[in-house]
Amino acid sequence: MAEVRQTPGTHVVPLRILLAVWGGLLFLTWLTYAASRVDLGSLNLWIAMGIATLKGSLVLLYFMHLRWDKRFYALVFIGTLLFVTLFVGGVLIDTTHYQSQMIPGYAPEMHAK
Amino acid sequence: MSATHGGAGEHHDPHLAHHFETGEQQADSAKLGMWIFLATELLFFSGLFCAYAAYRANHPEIFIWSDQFLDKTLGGLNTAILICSSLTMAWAVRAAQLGKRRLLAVLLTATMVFAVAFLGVKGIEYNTKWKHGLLWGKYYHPHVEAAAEHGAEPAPAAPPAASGKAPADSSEIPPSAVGPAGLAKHPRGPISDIPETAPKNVQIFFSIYFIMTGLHGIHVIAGIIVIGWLLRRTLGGEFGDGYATPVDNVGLYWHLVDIIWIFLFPLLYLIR
Amino acid sequence: MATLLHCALLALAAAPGTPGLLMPKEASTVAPEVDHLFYMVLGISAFFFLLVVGIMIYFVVRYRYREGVPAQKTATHNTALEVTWTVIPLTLALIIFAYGFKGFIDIVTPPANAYEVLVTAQKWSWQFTYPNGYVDKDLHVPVNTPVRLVMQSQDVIHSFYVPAFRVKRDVVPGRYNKAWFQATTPGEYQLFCAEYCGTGHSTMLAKVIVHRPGGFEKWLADASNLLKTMSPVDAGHHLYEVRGCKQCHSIDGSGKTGPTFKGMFGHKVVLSTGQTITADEDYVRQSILDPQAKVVAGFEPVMPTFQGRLSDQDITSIIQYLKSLSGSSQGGKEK
Amino acid sequence: MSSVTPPGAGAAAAVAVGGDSYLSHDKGLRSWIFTLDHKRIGIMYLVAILTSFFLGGVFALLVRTELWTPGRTIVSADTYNKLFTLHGAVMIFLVLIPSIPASIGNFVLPLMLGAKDVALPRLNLASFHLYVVGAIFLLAAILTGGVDTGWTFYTPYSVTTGTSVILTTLGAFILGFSSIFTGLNFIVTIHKMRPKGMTFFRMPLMLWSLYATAVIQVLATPVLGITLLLLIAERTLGIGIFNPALGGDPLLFQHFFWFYSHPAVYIMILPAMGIESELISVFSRKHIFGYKFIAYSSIAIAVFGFLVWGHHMFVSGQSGLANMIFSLLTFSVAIPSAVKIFNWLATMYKGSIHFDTPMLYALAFIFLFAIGGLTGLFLGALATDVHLHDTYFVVAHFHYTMFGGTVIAFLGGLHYWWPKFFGRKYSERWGKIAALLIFVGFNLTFFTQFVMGSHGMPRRYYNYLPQFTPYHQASTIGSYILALGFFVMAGYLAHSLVKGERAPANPWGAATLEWQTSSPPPYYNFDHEMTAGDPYDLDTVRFVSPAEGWVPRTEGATS
Repeated sequence: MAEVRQTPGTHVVPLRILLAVWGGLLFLTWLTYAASRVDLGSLNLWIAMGIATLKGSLVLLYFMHLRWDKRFYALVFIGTLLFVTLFVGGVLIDTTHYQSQMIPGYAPEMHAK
Repeated sequence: MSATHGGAGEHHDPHLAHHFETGEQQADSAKLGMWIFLATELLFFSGLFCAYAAYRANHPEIFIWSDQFLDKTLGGLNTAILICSSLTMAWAVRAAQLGKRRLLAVLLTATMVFAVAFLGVKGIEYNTKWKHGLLWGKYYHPHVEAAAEHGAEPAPAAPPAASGKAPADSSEIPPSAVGPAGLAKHPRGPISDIPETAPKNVQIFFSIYFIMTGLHGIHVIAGIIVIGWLLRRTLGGEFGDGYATPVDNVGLYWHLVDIIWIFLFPLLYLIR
Repeated sequence: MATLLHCALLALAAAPGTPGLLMPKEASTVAPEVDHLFYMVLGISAFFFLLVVGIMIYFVVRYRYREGVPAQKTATHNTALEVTWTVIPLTLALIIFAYGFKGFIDIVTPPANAYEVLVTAQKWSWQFTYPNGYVDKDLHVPVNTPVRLVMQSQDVIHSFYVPAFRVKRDVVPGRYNKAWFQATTPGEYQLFCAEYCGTGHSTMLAKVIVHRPGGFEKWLADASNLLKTMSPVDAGHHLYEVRGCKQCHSIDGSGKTGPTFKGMFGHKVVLSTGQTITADEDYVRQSILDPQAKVVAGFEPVMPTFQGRLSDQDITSIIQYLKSLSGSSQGGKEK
Repeated sequence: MSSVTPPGAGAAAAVAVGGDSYLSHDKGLRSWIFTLDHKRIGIMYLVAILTSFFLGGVFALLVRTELWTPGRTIVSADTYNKLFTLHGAVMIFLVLIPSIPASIGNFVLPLMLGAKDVALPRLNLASFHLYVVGAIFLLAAILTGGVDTGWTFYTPYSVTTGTSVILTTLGAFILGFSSIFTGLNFIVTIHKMRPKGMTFFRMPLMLWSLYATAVIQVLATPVLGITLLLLIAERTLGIGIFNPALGGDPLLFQHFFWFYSHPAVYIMILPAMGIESELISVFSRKHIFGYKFIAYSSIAIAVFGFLVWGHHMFVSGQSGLANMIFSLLTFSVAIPSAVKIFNWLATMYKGSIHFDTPMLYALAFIFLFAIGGLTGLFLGALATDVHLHDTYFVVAHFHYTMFGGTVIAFLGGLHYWWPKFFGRKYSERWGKIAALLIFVGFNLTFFTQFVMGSHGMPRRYYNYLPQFTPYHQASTIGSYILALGFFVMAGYLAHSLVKGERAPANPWGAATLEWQTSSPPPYYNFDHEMTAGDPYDLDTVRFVSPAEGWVPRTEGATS
């Protein structure tokens, strides 16, 4: 597994790019806030997640230099996300399928007081 | 490569540890280590996202109902604050790389100020929840009178409490948690399908809310501490001249803390 | 040593049905299927174990170090060989999976007409509630009849385990876990708690008694007859405790969801219709069987009917018990 | 491979007995506790792990003694419950997880790379310090009355019991970070510190398996961290996420727990397989067979290991769909292990097999791990698992893999690298006697448990049906024989430290780089830069004498 040897030393990100990303992030924050005020049913969740993913990617690519850095770091990050997906996905598959056996609202100690 | 091999003390670069051949090898090692550390952080938080997803998928009504008690304005403000801190942090890395120590010190200070502001806003939110008894798990005891002043705008008068008597309890199935009868829902916005009475087990939402934001808050505090440590080293004249690895790595950590919040904000505050 | 044991066990596998050296006696419909798979996997395992260890011992003896005999150069890799010893175990593994999955489906899928018993687990005892409301600490079942268990826990996780039936299922608080089996041989079998639950975990045992045809019904009728062992008043009190009356009706005069039983019998009560009647035997009997007919003023009509869940004899016992709470004479006439 | 330069030829032959070594480089307790030297940290880990192993072993012997008769033999039910919990917690968190990577791995990983240290020495030391802090927490839990949840901490039992759950979980939480730091360090070291000539596919297989282990440590352990943190919050704050009494879901806890704890068994077994690859090759005097397949199978095990956690929940109320998926995937993880075993056998083919103590452990490993692995088939198959779940069959199965696999390989590795660690030889004769005692004692202890388990003897039982008495007594006798084996070992190893013969640089004739420096190695490991060749080309060394060991062949040497 030979690593990709890129430019030695670290990449200095131009201030212009930093500021542009910052502006973009603030705009997207406003956008996701605004989108949440429009009732689109279950679509709201996916819009919010889509915007969050976009924002996260901007931070990763520019603030965290991933765009210019060794590709192995990106591999580490994406690989990790795959394992997170595996974990959350595996748990979701099971919990959604056994819900019918749960006693709805069971919580005997919550109303003991 | 082999020229510097064979013992400590031969290196001229004070930042180069004895077991590395070159500064680049050392910086790369540190950075790779940092990225792997970020991977562990992601998986650490993944447990909470997983708990969130499991309850959210199976009991959406809890989340939709509870959402009204979170202040979207304060949440949005905090998002903006963290984004600003990320900018100053990224800029700080640039300053360190370019050897501008004064600018670096200023930017690190700014990052810390933003971080403290974030915690301040968080504190205001926590305090409101505390006053209204909207706490986690077994401490979830919402007060009717407090609810009237909850939120950014005054809520309409609380509807009458649900029938005073506890429901019949003759079966083997224990009764559900009694919802916080009388809490007012947020009156704003076009979303109108929030039910009048609380669904069962709302306390789970607040458990998840507090544990997620709490753990994130602890990471912010840790961030303030390490940025403070960077600031001390900066004032001691340490960074620059091609040596910016610690600033770079702390920056990576700080941005990850930001990214986690970027996801927490819509998941907790903007859920629909 | 283990090799020899393996061989010995394989030989024993040939006689299923009787308690072997490895598996307990088969006493349910799924047991032979499970055991078949068990012995099949045992055979495959034994084969591979003997293969691996046999080759190892052969090499160790054949190629042991000898003065002046160096190791020979052989190929350092052989893709065909690698593929072979990847694909063959994989195929066998998939076959085992398929059998295991099929058997599992049978273990968890009860027939539609199964007899249902409610199982309650708590530290550290089992309770089995039969459809007529009778509760026992052991599980009695008819032979050759599918029995479905609806299980819940009062405290921590327990696990219902009957080795002879090859059935195991955790009993988890907050949910109804189900299990089923069909016993094939009358007799007495051991039931264990298999999920660690604290101090008394290893004593949280019970028996499963499989009755001969017709024997179960007789046992249940007998066991449910409280009057064999206690007076009608005591029987009534027992029913009050275990059949859920207690949840809504106090016996100390305090108000609950339903009216208190203290001093009720033989006295006037005002109904929600405004009518006033005397709480006599007929009124009590009717209120048990058709609770919504005459509801006492100030209470919601929420009581479920006990039609078919309490026998005539039970109701009479309860009436006797209510009488005792009102200080009425004990000599109430039996109907 | 063919006529590659014998790595580091020449210089290593000069064994500087009594010269500068990492053992004598600095003196005093502080020079150990705060050392950044990977070798000293490895040795400190070794001492700590062996101490913990002794502690866990005492708990095990007490458990086995209590089970001599049904009902009370020596202790009460509550004490028994604490004993098996502590045995499990100590053996897993303090012994098995760190065993090979943190002690042997720490010592040999940089040496195998021809490097001076791991990439992040301070983090390495922090890992050890965290280990000590975690161990202190576990000790505190023991001293404050122990803990009785079982090492699995299942909710809601762990939320309701009155024992020291918080101290134990905090200890395990801290030990988790210790493990993460080791793994992180190893990944970075392998990526950044490889010497000239060592591509990924020129690494000793030990490094491949340590790399695969490190990947699991880094990816799985954080989930344990958050799980234990939530459990602590459950007990202190009552958050209710895992507690049904507050509206939570106990199965969610099991998912969380096993998402770590199943991959964790591969943290334990993968390094053992790495040692196995080294031992089989060296003591058969053969190039390892199927290098790439063994290397890939390590990675496959690491990845598949994450896909099978649900097989611990087949009877818990997990949905049928999940049961099916997890059962299917469970069988996939059996294949890479089988591939490794076949490759080891093929390596021995036409070799010249030496029966030194490490090789005895290597052969015992194949025998025991084969049983451990094959009995996993019974548990992976759904229908048979329903019957065998939570019985002694499971107990026997995981002891065959964890003890018969990990501990046996750990002992093999310990004996193999012992001369490198301390520059001393131990008594071969006593070594073989101990190995035999351990092998016999182990099989007697645990094979009987397979029989009990398939008969339906549930695990974690203080009291048992009289019919199981003979099996339990045989098992207990076996455990005493096992203990005797360890006492013999402690004796001759202690003797070796004081009076052992001086060991040469390369006593076994291995070709990996750690044998090309003196035994014990100097503080900076190597006196010149190392170049790596084929780690399994055993023709690069030749035998001189028992005192001088093996030296590089000089013909054809170029550097």
